[in-house]
Amino acid sequence: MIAFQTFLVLVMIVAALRAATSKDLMDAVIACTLVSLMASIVFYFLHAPDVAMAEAAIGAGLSAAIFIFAINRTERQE
Amino acid sequence: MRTVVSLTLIVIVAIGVIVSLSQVPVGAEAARQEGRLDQDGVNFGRYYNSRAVEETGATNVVASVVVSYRGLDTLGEVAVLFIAALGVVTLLGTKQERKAKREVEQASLIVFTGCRFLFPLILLFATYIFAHGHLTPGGGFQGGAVTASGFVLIYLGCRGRSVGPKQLSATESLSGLVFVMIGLVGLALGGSFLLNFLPRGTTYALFSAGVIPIIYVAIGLKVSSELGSIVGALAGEGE
Amino acid sequence: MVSPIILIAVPLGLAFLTTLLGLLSEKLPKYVPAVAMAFNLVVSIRLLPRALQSPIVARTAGLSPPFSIHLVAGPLGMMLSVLISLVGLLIAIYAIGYMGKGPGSRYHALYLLLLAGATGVVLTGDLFNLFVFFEILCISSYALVGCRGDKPGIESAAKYLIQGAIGSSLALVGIGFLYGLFGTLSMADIASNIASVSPMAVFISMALLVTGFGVEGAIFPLNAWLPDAHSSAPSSISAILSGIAIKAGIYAVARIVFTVYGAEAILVFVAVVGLLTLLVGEMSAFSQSNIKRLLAYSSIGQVGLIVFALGLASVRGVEGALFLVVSHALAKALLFLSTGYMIYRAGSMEISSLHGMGRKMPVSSVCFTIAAFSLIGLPPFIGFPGKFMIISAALAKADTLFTVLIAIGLLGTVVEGAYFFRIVQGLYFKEAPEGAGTNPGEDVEAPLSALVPICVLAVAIVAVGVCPCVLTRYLGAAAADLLDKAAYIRHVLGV
Amino acid sequence: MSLMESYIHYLGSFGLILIGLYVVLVKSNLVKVIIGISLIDTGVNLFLISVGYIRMGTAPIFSRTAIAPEEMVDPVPQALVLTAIVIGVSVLGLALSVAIRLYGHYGTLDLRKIRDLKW
Repeated sequence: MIAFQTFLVLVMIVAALRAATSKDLMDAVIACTLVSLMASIVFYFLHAPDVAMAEAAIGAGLSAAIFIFAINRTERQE
Repeated sequence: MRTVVSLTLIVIVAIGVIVSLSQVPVGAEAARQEGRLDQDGVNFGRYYNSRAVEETGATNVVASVVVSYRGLDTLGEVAVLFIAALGVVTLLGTKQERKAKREVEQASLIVFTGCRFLFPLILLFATYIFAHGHLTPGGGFQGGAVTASGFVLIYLGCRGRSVGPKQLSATESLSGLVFVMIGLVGLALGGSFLLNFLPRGTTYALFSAGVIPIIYVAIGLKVSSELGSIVGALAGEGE
Repeated sequence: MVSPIILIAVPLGLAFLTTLLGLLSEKLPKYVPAVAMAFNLVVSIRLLPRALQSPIVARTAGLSPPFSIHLVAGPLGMMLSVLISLVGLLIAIYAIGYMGKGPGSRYHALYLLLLAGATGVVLTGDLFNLFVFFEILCISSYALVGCRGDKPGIESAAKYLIQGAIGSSLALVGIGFLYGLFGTLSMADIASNIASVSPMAVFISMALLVTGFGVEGAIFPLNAWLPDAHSSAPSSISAILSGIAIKAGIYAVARIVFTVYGAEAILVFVAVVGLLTLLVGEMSAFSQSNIKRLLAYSSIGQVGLIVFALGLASVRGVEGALFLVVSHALAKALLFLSTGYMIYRAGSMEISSLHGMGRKMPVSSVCFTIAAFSLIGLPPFIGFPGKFMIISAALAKADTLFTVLIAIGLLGTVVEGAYFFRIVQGLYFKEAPEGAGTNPGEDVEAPLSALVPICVLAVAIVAVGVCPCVLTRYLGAAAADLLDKAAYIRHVLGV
Repeated sequence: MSLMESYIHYLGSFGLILIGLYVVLVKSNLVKVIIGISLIDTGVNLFLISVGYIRMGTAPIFSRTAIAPEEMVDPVPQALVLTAIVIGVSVLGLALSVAIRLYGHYGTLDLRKIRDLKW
């Protein structure tokens, strides 16, 4: 189990680096959503199901949506 | 130049954090290994875990902490979301051009029908989540976020339809008032804000745990309407 | 038996109600903040005598401290609560006329939430609850700074928001460290355990918390947002941000440094940082030509003096700092309120466009002058006793370092005097600029709803300045509340 | 392996916080900065949850099968994180609407090009 969690954390870090470096904002937002999704799974393994639900619904779902709405109304390239 | 300075700063912070984490036993696991958890003295987690069911009647300890023991935080947090909803609508809703709706491409028939089919199911699921918050994982915030994602679906799939901002605003106000009122009734009856003044009922039953489910439903409605108006304003469907 | 919790719960409930009223009627919402603050003022004044005898500890959820969130309404908290509701009430009355057209009910709800957050910050006894109320305060100020939606407002809201968000994340990490170490969030409980762990762990969390809350308190390297935000917000909001919001930030920092950590070792550092803040603020203010930016930089200067006095850590120094908190809140609120209509009539924020206002708007100008003289520290006004107390406290330390520091501080005050005299001279002794007087109705004095709060503030400044004893007799208890850690723990935990 | 298990979450959370700080300090595009703030939020939440974690514990929810309260992880950080997530999304919504208005005024999101007020 710990190996799987380590893998999740690594995916998180790599996705965060992608979000930090990507020139395309939509790309960065998707990477950021991936970070939240991985975090939500890690929360589940840390015995925090309530937080996992909240992070999956808010962090991975809703914030991605509002980011994309905002990018739609502004510009996509950095 | 800016990059170099920032990176230096970040490296300094990183070293500080690593040094402190390796020397200082932070967290419940470290406390358990040192045997500090078994000592006397105040530890919120241990106290709540052992007393929550008896004192509040809710089997989900997180729910009893969120709504009862740390209820004032939750009131504050609902107020923060309320501020954000007000702020977003103030910032984005003041433009006059909102009336002249830009023509948007309609979504395809499959997407449209799918959204119309899914939306009630999503609402039903959200209601389940926040009505059972005191028994199973979930609660007002999670349920509210699920409802708001239903609204996102409507904005994406059924262009031109929107959730009425006035109805959202009224729901926001009323559910917030219910929360504050329950708190004040507790103050009037027992001298302490957010006192659980209703009978606890049978543990594991839906109608148990006194005021916790009522407050959680109020929070659920409030969070749904607030997130709904944030999403609506950002999607360009505001007033 | 009134519980201090209604000071928070009732304004929050009324703020929720405001938007509902806004749907029913256009006119009702703008009276709600005034009603709520009048209620708070009455309740706080009624609670003050009891709080002076011993702090009132209010429980929530029927559990005694530390196991659920508790409010600790000590002398300091109640005194600041009275100040917040007084200034809040006056500015709410001012805003009834001033914010006539514009965002409507949402503005008034946000304003009320800001004040509820500030009251929560000064009353709470729980660390995470402090953070939550702090977020209410900060997020409503981001929204209020940008609420007019004009270019400078939005730009400064963006800067303020970025810096504030980073600050609150850092503070949250600090809270996480403390919870991980002690398993408790009650400030009294943490304070009683703080000596049992290594100084290293304590230092990291303290640095994070002080940095996080210091952003709102505008302490020197963290105050880049302040001049922009205060100068581009509507005048009534600038007044509340300068008068109240900064003070809530300073209160949070002081409470954490003195009560939770009891850190005597860093206090010299605090004094030096305060002095730097003072010098940076006053020097920048001197070179401004925009009246609201000038006032904002002058706020930074005053904050520096308050932080310096807190860094003295003697009872007399803290008393002086608290006196200055009150006097600056009243004087800076008055300055922003009286310039609000001057700017509105002149149509520009340049100092040169306000020349000759002394004849056109006599009442506003006189009140502006009173407040300016009070900030400089001239004798018959409220600013004088505060500065006097701080100087005597610094000299009483009998330490060469502090004597040198206060001498440098006085230099800053001289600079302050120079720019305020320049403005006052312009108001009375210079001709109005060319091309003025084209708008009809430009020579009119501000409306009655603005003049009442302005005059009340001016009278308060003179009255307390003539007889400082009305304030000083509460200050001893308030300073002890902040400095006497053992008594605080004893009152809350009841050991 | 136990050392790994104790520290991997802390390392992950501080990794996220530091990457987020880097984005906020170095990037000048406002939406990018907001993405950085969102990364920091996720990192802080992960840190808080890790603080309450007990190895071999269970979730703090009672069910009909008997669970000893001592086995449960600490519920308080979870309650704090619920609050922090909601506060985070509030700040996010407000920040994005500020970004939209800023774009409407200036036609760009580059903070280096927006200099009407002095920094």
